[in-house]
Amino acid sequence: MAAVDFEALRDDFPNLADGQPPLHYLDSAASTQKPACVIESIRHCYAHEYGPVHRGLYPLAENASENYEAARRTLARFINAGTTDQVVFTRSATEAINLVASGWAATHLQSGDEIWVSQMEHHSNFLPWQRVCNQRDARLRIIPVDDRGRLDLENAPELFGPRSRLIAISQMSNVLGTINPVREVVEHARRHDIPVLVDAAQSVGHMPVDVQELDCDFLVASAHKMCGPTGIGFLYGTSARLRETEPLLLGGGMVDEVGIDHSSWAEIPARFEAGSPNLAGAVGLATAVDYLSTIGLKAIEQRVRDLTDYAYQTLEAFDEVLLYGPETGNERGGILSFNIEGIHPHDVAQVAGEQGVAIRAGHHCCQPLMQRLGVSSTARASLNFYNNEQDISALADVINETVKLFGKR
Amino acid sequence: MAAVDFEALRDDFPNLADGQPPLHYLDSAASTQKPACVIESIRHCYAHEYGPVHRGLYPLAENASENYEAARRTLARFINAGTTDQVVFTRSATEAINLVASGWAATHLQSGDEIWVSQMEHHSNFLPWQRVCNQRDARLRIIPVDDRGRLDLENAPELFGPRSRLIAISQMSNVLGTINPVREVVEHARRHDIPVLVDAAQSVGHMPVDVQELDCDFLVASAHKMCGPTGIGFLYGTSARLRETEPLLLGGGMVDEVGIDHSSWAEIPARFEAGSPNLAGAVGLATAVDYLSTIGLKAIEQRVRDLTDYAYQTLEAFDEVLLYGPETGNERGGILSFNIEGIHPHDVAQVAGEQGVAIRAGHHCCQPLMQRLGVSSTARASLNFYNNEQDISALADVINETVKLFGKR
Amino acid sequence: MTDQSIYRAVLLDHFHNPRNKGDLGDMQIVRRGSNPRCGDEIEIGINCENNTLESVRFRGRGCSICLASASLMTESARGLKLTQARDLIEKMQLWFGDQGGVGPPGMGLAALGSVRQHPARKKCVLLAWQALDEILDEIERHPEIVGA
Amino acid sequence: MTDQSIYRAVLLDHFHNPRNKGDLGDMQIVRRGSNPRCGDEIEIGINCENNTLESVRFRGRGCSICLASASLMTESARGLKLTQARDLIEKMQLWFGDQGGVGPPGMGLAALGSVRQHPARKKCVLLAWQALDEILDEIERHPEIVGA
Ligand SMILES: Cc1ncc(COP(=O)(O)O)c(C=O)c1O
Ligand SMILES: Cc1ncc(COP(=O)(O)O)c(C=O)c1O
Repeated sequence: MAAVDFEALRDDFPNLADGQPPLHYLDSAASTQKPACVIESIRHCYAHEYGPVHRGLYPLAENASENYEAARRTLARFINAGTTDQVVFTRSATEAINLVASGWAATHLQSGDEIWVSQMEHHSNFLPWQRVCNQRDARLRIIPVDDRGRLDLENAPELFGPRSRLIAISQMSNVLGTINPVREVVEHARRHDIPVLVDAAQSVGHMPVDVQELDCDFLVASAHKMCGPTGIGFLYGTSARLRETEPLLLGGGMVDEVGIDHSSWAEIPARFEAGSPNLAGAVGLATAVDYLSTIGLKAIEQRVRDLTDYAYQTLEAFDEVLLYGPETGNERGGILSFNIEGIHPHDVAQVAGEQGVAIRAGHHCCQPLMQRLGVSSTARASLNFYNNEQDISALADVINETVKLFGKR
Repeated sequence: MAAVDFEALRDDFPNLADGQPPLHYLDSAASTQKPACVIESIRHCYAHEYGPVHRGLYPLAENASENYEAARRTLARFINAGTTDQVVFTRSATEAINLVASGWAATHLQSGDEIWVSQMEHHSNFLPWQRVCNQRDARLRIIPVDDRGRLDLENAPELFGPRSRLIAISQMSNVLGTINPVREVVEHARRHDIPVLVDAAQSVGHMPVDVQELDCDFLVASAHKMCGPTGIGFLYGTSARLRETEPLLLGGGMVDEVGIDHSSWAEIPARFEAGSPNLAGAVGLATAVDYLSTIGLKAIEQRVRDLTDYAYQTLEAFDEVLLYGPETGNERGGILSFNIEGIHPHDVAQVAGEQGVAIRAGHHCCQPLMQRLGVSSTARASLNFYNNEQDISALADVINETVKLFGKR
Repeated sequence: MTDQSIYRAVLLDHFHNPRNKGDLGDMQIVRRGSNPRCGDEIEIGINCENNTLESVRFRGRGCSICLASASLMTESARGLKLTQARDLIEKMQLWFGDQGGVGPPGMGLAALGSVRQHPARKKCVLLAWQALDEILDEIERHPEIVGA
Repeated sequence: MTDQSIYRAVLLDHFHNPRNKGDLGDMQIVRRGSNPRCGDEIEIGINCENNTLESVRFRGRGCSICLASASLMTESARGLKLTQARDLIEKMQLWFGDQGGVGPPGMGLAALGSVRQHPARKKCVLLAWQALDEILDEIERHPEIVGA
């Protein structure tokens, strides 16, 4: 693996290169910054190649359709989907999960069946299952989280039991940074014929993700968390599962024949993409994928791991700081949640903001996990390959200042 | 009203200014071209103001949230919503209709109730109602279309009857160009307390649209058809109706408190916007709205009407051409569907494409209307203010060439 | 009209002077192909003897590409052994598939190549071929229909 | 720490040395305000005599803004007539509302103004005030509770 000059890559990100004073952006788990190539591809799409996608017979429209479908191919290759039509463009990871909840689970759940999620799931991978369970008189079951912030599979003995109908877990926690043993869960689930949905919102674009290796049934992510544009995400599904799935949205582009009483759906994946496609979104996402692939996902993963180690040590050195989640190492991505004794995370984040350090404070859309941690919120610093050691030093300064301002005197 | 130099405005559209040979873009009903200011606002958002929307406590995030909410205010003013929170950002007009179908209709329909649409509706304003009617054992009723392509309200005597629970009609047909008497329908519906959803995908941005004047309950549109970006649209709803509506998507940002069994929704409109907001989409949409407002919606409407008259006359002059829809005048927007005797519309569109004229051929996502017209497809030319008379002359040349190539000899 | 144009002389000729078009009343097997998206509707009929397609005919309506392709199909399929016909259809589908690097399955069909750059119209081209494919399926299932 | 900074001396002082904080056991009416999004949880209690807020106290947990605002609220509300208290709350809400051009409803509260540029924290500021508002509602509905 050729060494990547990550420091130089910072210049690819205009919003990071901009800053005077410098911006220490430690909120990539909320949304990543965008490289110039992605921004340019969107601009170029609108300014010089813009036309409606699908079924136009003039060159501009044909080209737009081709660009849209080429983006799908790029994405399919990126996650190593078996075939291109296993990739459905959605509005977001959130929509993708809702699509599976209402399109697959709602039509496959019997009264008394169970859907399993974990205690560390994002609301987007929790609420849709809660609703469909309530609708179908099914049970939402929770895989507990152990004291080190890992899935406690030992204490979920019925996870692969006879009523388990679907397992939906994240590959990387957006609060704890935990990398979950998805491959292992799928392997067990396969034996009991239980489909697994992987919420890969935090992992795709941050580490190599291979859907065939994971062998999962569904996988979802959002472009904006992987250097791509806002307003687009995707659902991967095996062909068999997608065929079992009803569309969430009905409308233009997803039907074959429309009758007054009944209609027949178009082929997959068009069936799941009602409405005019998000051309610029798909193009921007594909450019992001190309950009990340050129750097190399392994290199990105290693870079973030190095930074995470450094950040973990830096934070650990503070007596007042309580860190959540696994220790550093293979089972942890670049997300660090912490609290400072006696100080509300809002105050930490506010001081940080004033010092040019962008961190997040709150429940991070993980209220069930907050309950498990026994807090109402945490401060969170999250890293991407474009961060550097100065960003982490700046975070240390913030903690010092916060303790000075708000600490018990 | 100061005269607008529409010819000069063409230069605002890089994709139109580009062309050598010139592009005669007559497919705006599918999607409009984008002015440079919209493209630039998206670029600027990503390059210099990008941060996650909502609940960040650092300046970049606060600014992003403010830009997102400012876009909502801009849009609310544009359609004259009573309050800003009556505007919900969606992925598209299609998603907005699905949201009302599954979030309002599904929870308000009783067995035997009726939802009324018209025979000219786009699949996006047809299929969601068909599904919810099938689910709820309700009836989908159709307002017929008369021979001149107008709503035949006389022949829908039960439209305001006791079982009528919702009326969903387009303000402008995307095939016929018909402008429907929405105001009149709402007035009647009000007296019987029947909510009305207006599909304004073709009208917003093309003529003045005032939701308070229309007095409708819901109204939907897509940004990409009004000079804005792809992947974003909106739902307007009265506060009372939105309060009665369940969210379509569940996930991050739309909940207040998440419990293991039940959760409570956030306030309106956040409740309907699960997932990370489409910041660049909202910003681009707001810029498009500002751009259109500066030109003036009345001026735009008049410009398109003039061009439509000219196009109508031009097409009418061909013996072989059969035009659908109302004659020119107030009740028609800039959309002209036609067929050439004995020639398949695909062939018309293909010849057009080769001659640099972008028109559409197909069923235009209006199969029920095609059945009414007794055809399987039409050719369609659709106009926007950036078109000119040369575009229409080019279309005339296409028709001559098509007849020469494919006409009966 | 350039050489690139899909309205190559050959296609126009087949559109204006379709071969093997008309009544299918005395055909052994008839299959319909339709594309509701654009209203193309084609019926293909065959007579078969000794595993050979003795006659292949079509009727229907559609765009020029669809009709020309049907006409061309009947010409190239007539006289083929069933296995050869299957092979031809497969090659057509490959030629029009996503993969590049495959040539036309026969000189007479080269004119259709100009349509390959217009993905939206691939369906128009393949409609008649798919109908023939279904006919071959039917023969496999019920060889007795063609007296075998 | 600049003048613009929201951690103005006043707020920090109220955070570190909260006024009127502690046990609410002997209060006539107590109301809770909570913001599940960030875990702020405040209880406000009052004693009222002759339509005047004789004492206003709070307890709870939250960020510095939330606690400082509660402390400031108790200081400015104490001694007010009920109608005056209502008026004050209204002015606070107006000041923190979307509209511009409105000043702080009292000199003592000016320090909170620095929070107005941080929309995400408006809720933190207003939590205590909303709880007081609910207390006033309760008094209107049941004046007997405060012996009126
Ligand atoms: C009348 C009408 N309604 C709804 C739609 C759906 O819009 P979108 O595809 O942007 O969701 C369209 C356009 O496709 C339309 O023309
Ligand atoms: C683990 C996880 N899942 C799902 C989501 C939802 O993604 P989005 O908001 O882009 O739909 C997020 C981020 O918000 C996340 O971190």
